[in-house]
Amino acid sequence: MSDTIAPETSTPATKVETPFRRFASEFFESRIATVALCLLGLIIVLAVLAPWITPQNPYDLAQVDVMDGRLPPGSEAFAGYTMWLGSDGSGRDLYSAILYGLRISLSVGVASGIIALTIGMAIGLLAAYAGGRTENIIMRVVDLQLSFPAALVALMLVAIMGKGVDKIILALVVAQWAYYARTVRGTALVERNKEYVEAAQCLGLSRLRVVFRHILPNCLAPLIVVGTVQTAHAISLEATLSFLGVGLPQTEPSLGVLIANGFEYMLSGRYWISVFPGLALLLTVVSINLVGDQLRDVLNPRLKK
Amino acid sequence: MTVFIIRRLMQALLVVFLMSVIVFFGVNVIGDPVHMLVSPDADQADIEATIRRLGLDRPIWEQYLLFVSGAAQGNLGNSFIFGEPALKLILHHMPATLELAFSALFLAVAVGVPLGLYAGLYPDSLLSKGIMAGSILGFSLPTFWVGLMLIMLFAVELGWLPSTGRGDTGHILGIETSLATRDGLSHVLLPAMNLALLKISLAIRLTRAGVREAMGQDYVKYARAKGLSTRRIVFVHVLKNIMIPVVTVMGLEFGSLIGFSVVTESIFAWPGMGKLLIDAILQLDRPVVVAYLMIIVLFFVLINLIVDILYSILDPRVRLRDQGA
Amino acid sequence: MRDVLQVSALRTHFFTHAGVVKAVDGVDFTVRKGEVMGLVGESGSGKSITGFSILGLIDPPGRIVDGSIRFNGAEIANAPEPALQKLRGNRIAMIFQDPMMTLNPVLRIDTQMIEAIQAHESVPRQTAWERSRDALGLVGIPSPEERLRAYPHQLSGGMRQRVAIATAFLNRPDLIIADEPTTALDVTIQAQIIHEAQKLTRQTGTAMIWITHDLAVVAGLADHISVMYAGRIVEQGATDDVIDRPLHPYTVGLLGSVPSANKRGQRLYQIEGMTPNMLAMPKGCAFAPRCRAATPDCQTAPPITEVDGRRLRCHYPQVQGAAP
Amino acid sequence: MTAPLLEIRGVSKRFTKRLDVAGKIAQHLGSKIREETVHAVDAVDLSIAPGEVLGLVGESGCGKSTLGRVVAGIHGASDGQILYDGTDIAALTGAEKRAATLAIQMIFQDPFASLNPRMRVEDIIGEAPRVHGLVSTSDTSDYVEEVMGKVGLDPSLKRRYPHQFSGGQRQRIGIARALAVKPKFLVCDEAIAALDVSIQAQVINLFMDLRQKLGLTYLFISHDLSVVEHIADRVALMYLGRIVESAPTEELFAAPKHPYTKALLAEAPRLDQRKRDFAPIEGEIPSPLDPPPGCHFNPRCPLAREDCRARRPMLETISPTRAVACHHWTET
Amino acid sequence: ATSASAEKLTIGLASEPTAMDPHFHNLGPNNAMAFHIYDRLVAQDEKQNLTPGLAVSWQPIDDLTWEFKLREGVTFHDGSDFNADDVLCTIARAPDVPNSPSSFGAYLKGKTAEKIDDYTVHIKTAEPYPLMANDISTIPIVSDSAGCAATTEEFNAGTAAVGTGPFKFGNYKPGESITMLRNDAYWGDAPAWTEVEFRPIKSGPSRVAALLAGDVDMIAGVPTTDIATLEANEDIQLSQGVSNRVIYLHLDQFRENSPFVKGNDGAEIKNPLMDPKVRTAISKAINRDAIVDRVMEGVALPAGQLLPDGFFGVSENLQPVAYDPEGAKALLAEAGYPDGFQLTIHGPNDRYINDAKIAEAIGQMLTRVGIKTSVETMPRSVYFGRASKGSPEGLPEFSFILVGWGAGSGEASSPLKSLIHSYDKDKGFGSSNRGRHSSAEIDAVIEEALRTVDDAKRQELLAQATEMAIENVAIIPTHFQVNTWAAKKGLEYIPRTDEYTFATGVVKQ
Ligand SMILES: Nc1ncnc2c1ncn2[C@@H]1O[C@H](COP(=O)(O)OP(=O)(O)OP(=O)(O)O)[C@@H](O)[C@H]1O
Ligand SMILES: Nc1ncnc2c1ncn2[C@@H]1O[C@H](COP(=O)(O)OP(=O)(O)OP(=O)(O)O)[C@@H](O)[C@H]1O
Ligand SMILES: [Mg+2]
Ligand SMILES: [Mg+2]
Repeated sequence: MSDTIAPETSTPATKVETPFRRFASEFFESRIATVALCLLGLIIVLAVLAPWITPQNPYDLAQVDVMDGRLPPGSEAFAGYTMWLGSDGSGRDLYSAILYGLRISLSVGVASGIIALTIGMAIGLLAAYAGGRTENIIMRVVDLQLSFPAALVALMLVAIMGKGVDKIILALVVAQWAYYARTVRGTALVERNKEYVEAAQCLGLSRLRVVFRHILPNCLAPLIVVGTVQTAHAISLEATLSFLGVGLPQTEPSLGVLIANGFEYMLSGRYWISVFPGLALLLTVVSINLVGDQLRDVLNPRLKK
Repeated sequence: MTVFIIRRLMQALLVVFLMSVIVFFGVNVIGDPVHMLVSPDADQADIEATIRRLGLDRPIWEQYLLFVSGAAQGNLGNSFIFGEPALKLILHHMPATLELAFSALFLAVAVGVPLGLYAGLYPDSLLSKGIMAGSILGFSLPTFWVGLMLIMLFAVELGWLPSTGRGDTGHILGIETSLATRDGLSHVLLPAMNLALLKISLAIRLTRAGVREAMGQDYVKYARAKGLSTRRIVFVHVLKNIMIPVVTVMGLEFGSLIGFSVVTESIFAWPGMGKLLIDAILQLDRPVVVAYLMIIVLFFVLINLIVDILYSILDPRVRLRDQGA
Repeated sequence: MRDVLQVSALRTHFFTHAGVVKAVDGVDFTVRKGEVMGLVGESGSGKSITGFSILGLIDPPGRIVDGSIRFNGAEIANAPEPALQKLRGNRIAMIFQDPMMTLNPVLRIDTQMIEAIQAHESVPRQTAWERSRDALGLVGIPSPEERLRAYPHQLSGGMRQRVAIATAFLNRPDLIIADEPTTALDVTIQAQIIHEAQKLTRQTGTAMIWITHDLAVVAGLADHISVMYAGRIVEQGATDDVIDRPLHPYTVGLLGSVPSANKRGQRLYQIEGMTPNMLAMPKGCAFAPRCRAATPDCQTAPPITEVDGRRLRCHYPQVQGAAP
Repeated sequence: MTAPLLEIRGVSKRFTKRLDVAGKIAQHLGSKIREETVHAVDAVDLSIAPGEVLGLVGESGCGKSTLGRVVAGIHGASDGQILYDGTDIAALTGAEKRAATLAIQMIFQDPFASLNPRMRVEDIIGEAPRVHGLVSTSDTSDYVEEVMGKVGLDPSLKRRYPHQFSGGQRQRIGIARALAVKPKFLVCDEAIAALDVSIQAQVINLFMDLRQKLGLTYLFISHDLSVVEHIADRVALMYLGRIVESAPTEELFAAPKHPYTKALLAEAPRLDQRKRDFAPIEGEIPSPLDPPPGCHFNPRCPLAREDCRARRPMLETISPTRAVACHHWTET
Repeated sequence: ATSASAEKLTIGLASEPTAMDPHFHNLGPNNAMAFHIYDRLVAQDEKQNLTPGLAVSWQPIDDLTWEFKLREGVTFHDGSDFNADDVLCTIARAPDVPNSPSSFGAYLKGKTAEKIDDYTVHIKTAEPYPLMANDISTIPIVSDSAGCAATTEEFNAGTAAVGTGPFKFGNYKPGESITMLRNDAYWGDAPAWTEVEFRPIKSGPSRVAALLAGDVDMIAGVPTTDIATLEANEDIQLSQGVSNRVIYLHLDQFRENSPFVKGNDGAEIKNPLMDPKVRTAISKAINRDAIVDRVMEGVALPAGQLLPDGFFGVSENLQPVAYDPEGAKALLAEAGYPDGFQLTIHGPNDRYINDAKIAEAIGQMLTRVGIKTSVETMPRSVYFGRASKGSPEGLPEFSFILVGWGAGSGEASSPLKSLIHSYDKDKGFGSSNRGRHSSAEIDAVIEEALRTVDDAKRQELLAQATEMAIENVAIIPTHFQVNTWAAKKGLEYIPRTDEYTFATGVVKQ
């Protein structure tokens, strides 16, 4: 037979082009996104390394001294180190506080993002997979949730549950899972009707296998995009809640709490107390958003040639 | 269409019910309003009298049943703090919030759509890149921070606009609004701008994405092949298509404008529902919180309905009864 | 008869990140008044780009880099946009492949037809509307008044394509470029569309370029056929000549691979390999890697040769009738 | 005649869009809303002998794909039975059921959508045989290479992803995927429609080779008469969910009986017809939501009379090999 | 955007009144607002000294009866005359306004009023009661004809808001503004302003910005953070005055095992706060000057007792406890805690000036002497309920809390009675004694003071009780709040110890 059907000629591949490689090379086509990714990486590294690269543990009250309060950038603390970014009203070294705050903000954003993504994905897949009445009910709930602004939902929840990192994560999860559910369900519906799913059915593969091995991987792209954007959202939302006084506790400040604390100093000329944490928040959120934007462009099949 | 309205109404009922349960019991968990309310001089007997007066001595489920039976007659209870019917309080504060939200929405569309249109038509120009960078900033800057900056700049430094408050009101179509007077308008501008910032970014991105997609569509090429001018193509063929997502998304975002007005209202001392809500939450004024959420739910249902109808008007392909939602 | 369109040495290239895509790379043909020219080729061979080049509708990163397009004697390649705008839809009309995508979904049919008239003539709306209605009548649409009020999605694919044809004929153009107008349609509907188009060209004497990948369609419709491969026309001639006595090995192969030209149940003639990557075109004759008759000579680009009114780009024209 | 390998008995497939609670309430309130039912396949009988190629032809939306999917087990039938090797597939369970499922495979139209973009070719082809234990995990790789060889794909490309292949190659991957579970019966749904003319020929040849080599039986769905004419032994014509005529290929093309068949044959463009005048039949295929009463073809039929509007013509056997569903097929 | 008329005054308030009904919700902002429209029989000057209001004189005529002589010739805003009937109906209305979340009942309990003639009223109690005039000074008098039978809503609408005060009701837009017009027929000194508008601007920076932008003429509650800059601003005039509010710490003194006190290993330990040595150590560990200087930006006074100097009943012998970390450590060691223990300080974050920051600073200071302190602050909505009865048994939940107390009556019996006296539900004593300090001797002195009508004697008793309480470290006072008002150039506010903002207190320079 092979004499009648000549194998298709092929250009010998120097390296196998995996979807990941292809994706990476497309991603790095944009210079600004590359810079944003590097910046984000740097921010994450700084946050992770915070305990080792800061002069002060701002959560240890023994290391914080009100006598150091409100010092401008470059002042020397009682303990002897220099506060390059100044200190806040309670005597926290802002450089240390920002890095520790980043840890909290990022972990709040990422944790809520991951949990919401997991829950939303499971629910969205279930809806798309089950169809019929189950899908209907699930999607009604999702609609409901979406018709309520996330800020309001989170605000109510935190007000009810009280302060704390765990509570705020829970509130953000409740406020956000529906976005993921809708996204997954939307793409899963599209994927479900694609012929490769029918082919899998035809081949007698189990439904679970079809959903998890075939449909799910194809839903990940939009999920990741929504995930990055929502993570950035979560970080700003946490800041906003803290500003409204229902966010995280004063003594273990996230970036949002730092900004909110510094807010009252805005008119007094002590700009550094909220401007530096504000810049840190801005850089973080902007870089996440830029990365998310590029992900969207790269992962969105509609923009592909 | 009928089905559609029925569906929405059923949805509303369900949400209102669920919301009332969650909030009613939730607020109860937060804390005890009595200790916030009584004057510090009050002795134990006074405190107990207050508890009885507010009906808080009954079991919570009984309070809920009382609330439900009251609600069925349009009485959502009296505010603990203000002593007036919660519903009345909210309705009283609603126009201020609505005018703020509408102004913000208007700004978002009036500023965002043209910018997005430009950025979509000339994606490679420097200005477009600037617009897109600005829109990222708009997404990322915390509202409260921007709010104070606006006050600092426009009210304190430049002295062009008033810093806080609502200003004089006038009447448009019998509704009292500050949009009717010059003074009122000058007051509304800063907070509206603050509130609109995020939505402007959203409008820019939606519009740009829409334009970019539409410009690649066959129907645009076909319109060019018919010899139409670029103006007509952009302003009739493209704009009409991108208005579909813009109007629907912006319509739905109206809800979040109202939700987010909490922040703006507290910074600009804007006498709206958002401020009322946050105060009510902070002071455990349960009837107001519950009533606020009821009203908001109804509002959202209404907005959704309007958006859906608008959608079906803008997009002839959509007929309401076909829709799943 | 008068030449409506003369295209010579047309080159349209796309300057992409990955490299230059020579989508159209030296195309010559002539269309005379009242004549139908079939432009045949496989997907990606540059048919549509040729059509768009004539209308000046090539978007960046593409542009016409060389060659001339003379329409009614005037040069229009790279003509200024206002001049082209006057021609488009007026003297040269175009019909697109997918009727589902070409009509703007949010505008009513009447809007889309009337604007096509008013873009070129200042006539009152009413007159334009009447002309649109009459045009719809001409392409066999029942109750045209009603259809004018409809939105595109309310019409079937066949109906939409008729609307497109009616729109194309609105301004009595000299030339219509029909880019695979029936590919997306069913056999019976395809027949209807071809019928309407054929009828109208005959009535009006409009010249037409009918782009298709289906030789059988143009066999029954066109006066002349140009076969395109990888951005070039490889063979050109009167329909009967090209189909009955193909000279270029590619044309021969194409015809051989059409089932209806073969005996039932027999293996079809098969052109091995696939169409070349436009970014990495083989040197010389683009078809050489797939051609059974290819020799090292084919490393050089074959010149255009003219044999009895037929034009050909091949070093080794096939002997008439014989299968390669 | 040999016993059919596959028999379709009175198979119908309806798609119903149900009303939700709100819809029902509205209906009670007097709204004109109602459940919508598409009769995609309407009481179809067909049988296919082992080794036979049955061509199924019809216009867009007439239900070809739906029938193909029912046969391939992707959709359940609303009514009727599919008998494989004489037994009703629906009645089977366990290993027998699986065997029957694997024996019938489908080749899809869209070479892009029918391959999972996130799987390597070796997984696409090898997954099912491995999961079903047709080959051991360690042998899968060799097996995949073997199957790839069968369909003319270079086995060294097995670690690639679908997007790295051309349309023709992808279609071969799809065919290899089906062949990997050693099917007896292939449903080819417009399997070549999306391909270029020159590639079409390659794939048609591949189908014919496979048939010879593996003794496969095909249900070959296409809207392209010339392809069906070339490859099929027998042709069934479908119109709006119903079979209107079936006959051995030569007989059908030589002497079509049903007015619809005649129209189709007349209108199909052919290479040997030059400068012809196209004279089409009027009208378009009606919406399956709201099919015309009686004979579905009656609004477009030149022979239509009163009875065509009143009664559905049943598929009647007019010769040992032919059947037609028309009240007036005798009048030409 | 100041108004055209210089006679109009716009004031930015930090907190908003919740009603125009003077008897609805006994709450600072409400009272402040009410006193513009309504007069009291007895007024308080800016130092909370009692001065004649609608009563020209008051005195006890026997152990159980006080006689009030009313001012004649006073008319209400609606033109009706003021007389004893108005007083009687007010006293009947004030404790019992429907839906009122906190009534004036506490001030009127056990008092019966009697009309002697149109301008004489007797108020009787069952026991001798020296604070009669203080209590009566909290009650705004409404009109018999217009106000007594009216609902809160009618007051809010303005129809019932009829008083004898210096201003007439103008307009009430909740959340937005309250406008008042000058009462030209006022019996006392006519106010300088023809019109006053109050605007609630809760956010501190926004309030300051409004002043800087010229949208308001004066603001109350200047955030401490902005005082320095405003001081440097030539266009702004600041006024500061110490208030009657003491910020203090309550320590759990009634539980063997206090929930938020732990050993260094996190295990339960016997409550060290019961030990006066430990309490003294804590007091010594607190650097009051640092709090005043760093946290309060200098705008507060270190506190050594319950009210600042100059108030009735304060002790002249008490000074703020000096900062002495070494002494604190020594005391802790002496008490058996050489390595300290673990403690959580709880406090509100939206109630007092810089409350959360103070809690944090105290946490830092205690940690430095070995008491490893964690800080937990929360909105007052959550805080006060838990602090009062948040434990499972309905007792105060926390072990160590930061609270404040403003003496509404302007003298020392107020904090002594509520904070120091043993918790006694039946007698209504110790209602805010969340540490449940209990000492029979102090109780006896306080109760005696409350029965003593003779001012000199009473003052002595109150001072004595205060000294005993401080000696016992019943509570640990940290500082007295100092309130700051800021006005545009040319205006000045006369600061008040009761923290109220009165338009009548704004004077042109
Ligand atoms: N915007 C573009 N950028 C880069 N390459 C392009 C662009 N547009 C078209 N091409 C390339 O030009 C070549 C010719 O395209 P064209 O659309 O003319 O093909 P066609 O013959 O019409 O094919 P089909 O039958 O699929 O319509 C293709 O290889 C295509 O990849
Ligand atoms: N899952 C489904 N739900 C509802 N209706 C369906 C579904 N699948 C098919 N239909 C309807 O059934 C009818 C027949 O569809 P089918 O896909 O079988 O047609 P076809 O002959 O294959 O057409 P084509 O040539 O366009 O592929 C169509 O009207 C279609 O709209
Ligand atoms: Mg094309
Ligand atoms: Mg199909």
